[in-house]
Amino acid sequence: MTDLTRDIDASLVIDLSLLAMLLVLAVAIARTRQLLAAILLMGVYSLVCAVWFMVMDAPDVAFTEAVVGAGVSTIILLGAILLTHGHAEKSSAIRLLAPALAAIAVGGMLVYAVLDLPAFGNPTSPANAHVSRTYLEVASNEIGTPNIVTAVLASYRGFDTLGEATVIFAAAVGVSLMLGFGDLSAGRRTPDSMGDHHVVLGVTAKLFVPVIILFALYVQFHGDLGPGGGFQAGVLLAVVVILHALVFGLRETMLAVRPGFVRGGAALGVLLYAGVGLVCIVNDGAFLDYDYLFPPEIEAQIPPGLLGDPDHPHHWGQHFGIFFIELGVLFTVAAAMISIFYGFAGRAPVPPGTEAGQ
Amino acid sequence: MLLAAAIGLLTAMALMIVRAIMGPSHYDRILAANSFGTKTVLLIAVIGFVFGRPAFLDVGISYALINFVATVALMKFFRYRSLETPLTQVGPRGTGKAGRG
Amino acid sequence: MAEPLNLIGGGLAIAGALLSLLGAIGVLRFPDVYTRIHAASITDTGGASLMLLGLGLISGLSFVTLKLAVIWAFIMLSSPAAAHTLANAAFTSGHAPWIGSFRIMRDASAGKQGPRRP
Amino acid sequence: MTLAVTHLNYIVVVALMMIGLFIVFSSGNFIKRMIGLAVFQVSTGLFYISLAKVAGGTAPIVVDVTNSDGQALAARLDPAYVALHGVDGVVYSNPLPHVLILTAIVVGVATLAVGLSIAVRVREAYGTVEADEVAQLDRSEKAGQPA
Repeated sequence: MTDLTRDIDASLVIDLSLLAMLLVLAVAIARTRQLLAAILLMGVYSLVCAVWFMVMDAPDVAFTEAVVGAGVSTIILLGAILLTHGHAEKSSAIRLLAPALAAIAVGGMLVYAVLDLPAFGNPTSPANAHVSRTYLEVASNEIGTPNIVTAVLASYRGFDTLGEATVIFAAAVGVSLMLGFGDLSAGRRTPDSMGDHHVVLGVTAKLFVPVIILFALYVQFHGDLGPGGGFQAGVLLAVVVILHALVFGLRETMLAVRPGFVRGGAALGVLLYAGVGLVCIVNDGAFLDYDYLFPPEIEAQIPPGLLGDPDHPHHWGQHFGIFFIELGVLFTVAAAMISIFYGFAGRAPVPPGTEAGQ
Repeated sequence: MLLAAAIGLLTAMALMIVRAIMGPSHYDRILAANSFGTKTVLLIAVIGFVFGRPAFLDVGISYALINFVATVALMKFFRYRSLETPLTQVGPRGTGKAGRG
Repeated sequence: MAEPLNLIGGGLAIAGALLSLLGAIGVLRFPDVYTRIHAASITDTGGASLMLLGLGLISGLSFVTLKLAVIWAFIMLSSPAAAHTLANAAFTSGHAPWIGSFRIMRDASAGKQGPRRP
Repeated sequence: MTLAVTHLNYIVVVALMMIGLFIVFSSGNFIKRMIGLAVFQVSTGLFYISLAKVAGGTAPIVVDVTNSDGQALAARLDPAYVALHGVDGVVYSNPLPHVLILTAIVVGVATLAVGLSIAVRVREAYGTVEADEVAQLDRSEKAGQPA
């Protein structure tokens, strides 16, 4: 055991203290009945998770968790609370006892099962041995991107990712159908800002909006080389729109980024992704097999020294395939998140006692 | 040395969690969450150096941006009970661009 | 990468962590929202500056230094703005500051001046 | 004792999952249930990533092993392994669970939004988001009484 954990000693301290924080936070979320506090603690929870992902050598996942968990999901939950009620009723004793027993029983069985797993960090465990080992061996030769997570996400498992993008698109459509697209009509009463005028916030937000867009583009196009990619950049772009709406009012934002434009963007992203696959089929390859993205006569015309080292073999099909499908993911994710935000923020709250069914 | 700095930051984060759970007012909680976020950015930077991969600072940059947005959203929620209220006018007062639509 | 530069950088990082720790103790111990905001925002920016400077010394001049500078700029912009907004929102929503044993604000609020107590 | 140390990560993650499950079952409030579901989901992600960690490895982004900085990052591959597979380099953590969880997080927030919008519509129709009160309203409607 000692020689196995020797190498993770430095991170073990950080690992364990983060896990302790997570336990405390989870118990606090379970105990509080104020939903606002629960949402806030949930944001902190996913933040701690993000740091923990960093410690576990997963910077891409940490990136996603930091932008999604702490940013978008907090804001969507706040929007839901606005449209409902901020306080949970006290559960009866039987409602607390039965789930507690069930959770302890399931947890006991899971712990019993987990103890049979290979030790933490074991390089020869089945999860780390077969196909993952192969990806690590062949990815830099076959795909040519240093970030193996991007290579697996976009190329080896491109079909899987197409499914994920479609699910996100479908979820955005569902939210829009249930909550509407946000109301732009002129006669709409906007809530009172109580005469407050936050100059400092306005100036800071004005500085932040272009910088976040620039950073999102960096994350998008640097995703081959470092942590990042379409998912993270898409969420960052959505966060820009959300920041603009928060500070300058939803109406201004919806005039700048129109809901119809957003809906079109979401559909365009999925179409772009699937279209890349279809082009590969047309050029005698399999669906999403980027090696067939360009016919050989076009690939021969690309100068060999275009991307640095002329001796190193470049996989132009793979490069451009990953580029385009990441672009599709960017469009879909950004537009879906913006659409969801418009749905929640633009719906007028129903005052208590005037519900439709009563 | 960097490990010692990381442990110091972790202790500070633990204290912030105590404040975020205790409250008492919602403003205390937002404050604790915001300050926790700043410390997390620093911790991510330090971890990058401890593990020898400082190129992963991108995560810290993105979190420094997100933290601000989340704090504004929470503050706006507690203060105005609305996500769509403008906090500041875009144009000069009274002659804003609101009539454009 | 010179050895003394690493030592100075590590020392600065530890100093920044200590400052953050002090701020956290302040947030935990101070009596009301405004004093806590004061403790948190000053130590956040100060601790971040020290720590990022220390990391910059360790990394030497490279692309990483630029990223550290960007993080520093964002924290220096966003942390004071967030603290200001928070204090503003707390004050306008009626949190009276804690003034020790003088009770000036409470007397004033009896005369319909200043914010009402929550 | 040894088992407790090498499997501590897994055990804590299971505990976190069960807390999420407990929130989902014990609370009658739909929004609180969605928060519990989010806790459960993130904890599942923790479990996957925990499985993907390889002792002595580094993040699966290729490092340059031709210079000393790159070599110091992580353990080198076993010479026997290198001879067998013809690849050289350092040990990386497993990238496959990273891919799965990365997409799962974004899909998770999208489905969270769908669940929350259902809760919003329930509130608009029934005036409450408590499961007990909704069930009671349904029963009284079926019995023909005004709610």
